[in-house]
Amino acid sequence: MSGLTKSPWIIHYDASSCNGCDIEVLACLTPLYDVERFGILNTGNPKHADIFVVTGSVNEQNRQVIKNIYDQMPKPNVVIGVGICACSGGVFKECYNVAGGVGQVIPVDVYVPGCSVRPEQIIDGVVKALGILEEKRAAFAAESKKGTDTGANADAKKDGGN
Amino acid sequence: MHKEEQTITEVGVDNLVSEVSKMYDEGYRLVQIGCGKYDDIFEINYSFDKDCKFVNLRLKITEGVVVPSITGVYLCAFIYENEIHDLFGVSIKDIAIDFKGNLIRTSVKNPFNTPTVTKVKAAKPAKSENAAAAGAKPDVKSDAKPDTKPDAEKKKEEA
Amino acid sequence: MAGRIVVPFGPQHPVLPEPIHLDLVLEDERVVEAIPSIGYVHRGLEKLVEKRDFKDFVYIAERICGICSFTHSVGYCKAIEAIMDLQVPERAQYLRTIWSEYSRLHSHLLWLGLYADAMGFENLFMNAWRIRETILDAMEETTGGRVIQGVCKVGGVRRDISDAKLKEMTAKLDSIGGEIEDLCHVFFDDASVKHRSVGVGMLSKEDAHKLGAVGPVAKGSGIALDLRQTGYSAYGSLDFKPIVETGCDCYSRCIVRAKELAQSVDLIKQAAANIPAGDIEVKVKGNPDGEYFSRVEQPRGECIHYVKANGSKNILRERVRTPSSANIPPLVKMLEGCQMADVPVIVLSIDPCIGCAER
Amino acid sequence: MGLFSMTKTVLKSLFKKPATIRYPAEPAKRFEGTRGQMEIDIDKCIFCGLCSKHCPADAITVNKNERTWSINRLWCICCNSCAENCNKDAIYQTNVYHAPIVAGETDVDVYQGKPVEEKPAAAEEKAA
Repeated sequence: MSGLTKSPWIIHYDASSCNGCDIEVLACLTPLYDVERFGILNTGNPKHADIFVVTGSVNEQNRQVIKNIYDQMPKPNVVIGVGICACSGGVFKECYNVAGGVGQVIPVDVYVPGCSVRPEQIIDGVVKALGILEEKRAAFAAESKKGTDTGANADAKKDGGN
Repeated sequence: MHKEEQTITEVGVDNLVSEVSKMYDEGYRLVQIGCGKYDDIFEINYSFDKDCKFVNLRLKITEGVVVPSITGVYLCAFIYENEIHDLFGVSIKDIAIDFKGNLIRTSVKNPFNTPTVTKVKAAKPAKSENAAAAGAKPDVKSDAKPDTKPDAEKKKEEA
Repeated sequence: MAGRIVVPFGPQHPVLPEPIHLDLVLEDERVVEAIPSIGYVHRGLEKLVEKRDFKDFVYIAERICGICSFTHSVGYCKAIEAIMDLQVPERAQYLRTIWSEYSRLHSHLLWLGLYADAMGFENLFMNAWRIRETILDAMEETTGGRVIQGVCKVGGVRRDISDAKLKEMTAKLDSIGGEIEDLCHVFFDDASVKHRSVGVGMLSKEDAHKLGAVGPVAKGSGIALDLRQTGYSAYGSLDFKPIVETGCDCYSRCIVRAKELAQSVDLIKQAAANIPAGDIEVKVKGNPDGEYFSRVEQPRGECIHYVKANGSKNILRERVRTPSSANIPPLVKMLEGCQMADVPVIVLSIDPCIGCAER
Repeated sequence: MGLFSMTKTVLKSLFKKPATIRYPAEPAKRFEGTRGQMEIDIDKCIFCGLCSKHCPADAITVNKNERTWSINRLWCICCNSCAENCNKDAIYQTNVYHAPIVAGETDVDVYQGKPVEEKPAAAEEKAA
């Protein structure tokens, strides 16, 4: 965590989880684990967030919601699938209404396995995600420096428009 | 072993509402309405409770029979009736708050009315959508089933 | 003025830990009508009974909800045991009671925290969740899981708690009893809590009865509905009285839950003192054949597990009616006529567990 | 709140240990009975497939011919069902959790059993 210069904010969405992983995500914010020590804040607004934490599997109705939230986030961002359901659908993957893991809708960077996950695992996952975020940021910065009319700018405009 | 006494009385479509009104007048509380499909018969259980005494009315219908709504007696029945309509495809008329099949939107229509819903694991519909974007996505990897296509994916990874 | 507008609320909303969508019809700042739409969490797990045999379904039953997971597994196992006429050993019944009460403690503390958070009382939220961690530690130490325990099985329980450990647990409860009292004291007496919740989200006794409210929502409206009185598990031999408040508002529901904390601590102590020695499980032979409505009192209220089986290893139909789905009609009623700013508090006052409600 | 009780709370908070575990600088809390990831003693395994049959998440694949036992870490729910159903006590549960998996990393752990030794042994017996 020492190399961390920025405070990443996370947004959490419960796709169709059983609440087990949700409350563990919340438990990370509370005194015992307190991720605010790292400057990590749970925000309700996708436009402020760097890390998208998804719990639960994808179904027909929330597919669009997840996509919407993801599209609204500013672009160098990372997605963490927390819990077995977000990774693969878990015990429910054979249910008629479950399409599978979050990877079905948006690209996921880090998978945190566990049913339900422990707060420590979530912290580990976030730490891993931060590394990826830094890489992505560096790549993004390099790209916007060299390109005049690159896709990155267009992307940024699109995000603002949302 | 604690086992509650649970009575089940059969009712017909015609006297359902009147029987339910009788329960209401006696001061019973509607606990739940649950449906099940066994062969071709839909079995709808109306459960009531009063001071921990548990009583059921059971309605047996076949496909296509229209069931009268009991939301006129117990308003809270709307949530169960909409659910039964969505999941089983039983038509229920005159629901006070009718979602018209939009309470629970499922990917399969009336999932409980079809014989065993087999979701084919190997062919998830949205898989190809952004497979390129996510690269090798662990949840899609079918390594657990060695006969499907891990070879192709491994080759992709190597390349 | 008085033009009507419709404000969509949810599914992703800062105060909502779970997705529920409400269309709020507003007249100025007043809610005229609220139309819930659910289905964001629907998985259709009841259908899985066709794939899993009846013993393995316990794992799925307890994943209906991560908060009431233990009570869900008790409800399911109780249904199978009633159908098969299994004599579950007394010790297992007591252990189930102890863990059920622990999960009630954990759930109520979680809720009190979230409720405080919805009111903007961040400090109280943190305090409630700090105490909750000690409950979760006891859970994890004895069952192996923090929120999903996986100890209940058809015919008994998987793990035993040694007598020494039980003593230790009771001692621990004594020490956090004071902290719980301090916490409840804030909910009982604090002016800002009262200001946000007294007289908000009214649900009269008649409405609660008519709309089928269960759990703390019913208890907060003066209905003494507590299924633990039917005496399942070991509740028949423990001494307790359902807690009833007559305020009919969010404050009463809050008080009911706060008082149930003390009650749960007391029940755990009673159970730990009276627990008999013996086996913790019976062998399960054959397959279930029959039907049964199993009713258990969850932290959120009455939960029904209806199981119908025909003697094969896969049961025919499992239907779960969870307390949260029963509490949605009362919620719609409560929201009528409230202020827009009170909506989060009222929605939280039924302790919505959408994962449960939609399965 | 009266001044006295407030002072009491302040003093208590001053001298109390902080509630926070400084994870990851400090090791995580672990209990002996915690349900962590599943491990297998592959030498004990007879590849009967009972574990995979009873797995609620279908995470386990047993291949009798190739003598492999593989578990998908992104599917496993750590429920201990496989260990309970194992007649040879080959599978056991640890209290350590699996680390997060970065997309693209392998998520399936394959355990290769020793090749069958019974046949040569039987042949020797016959020869003797």
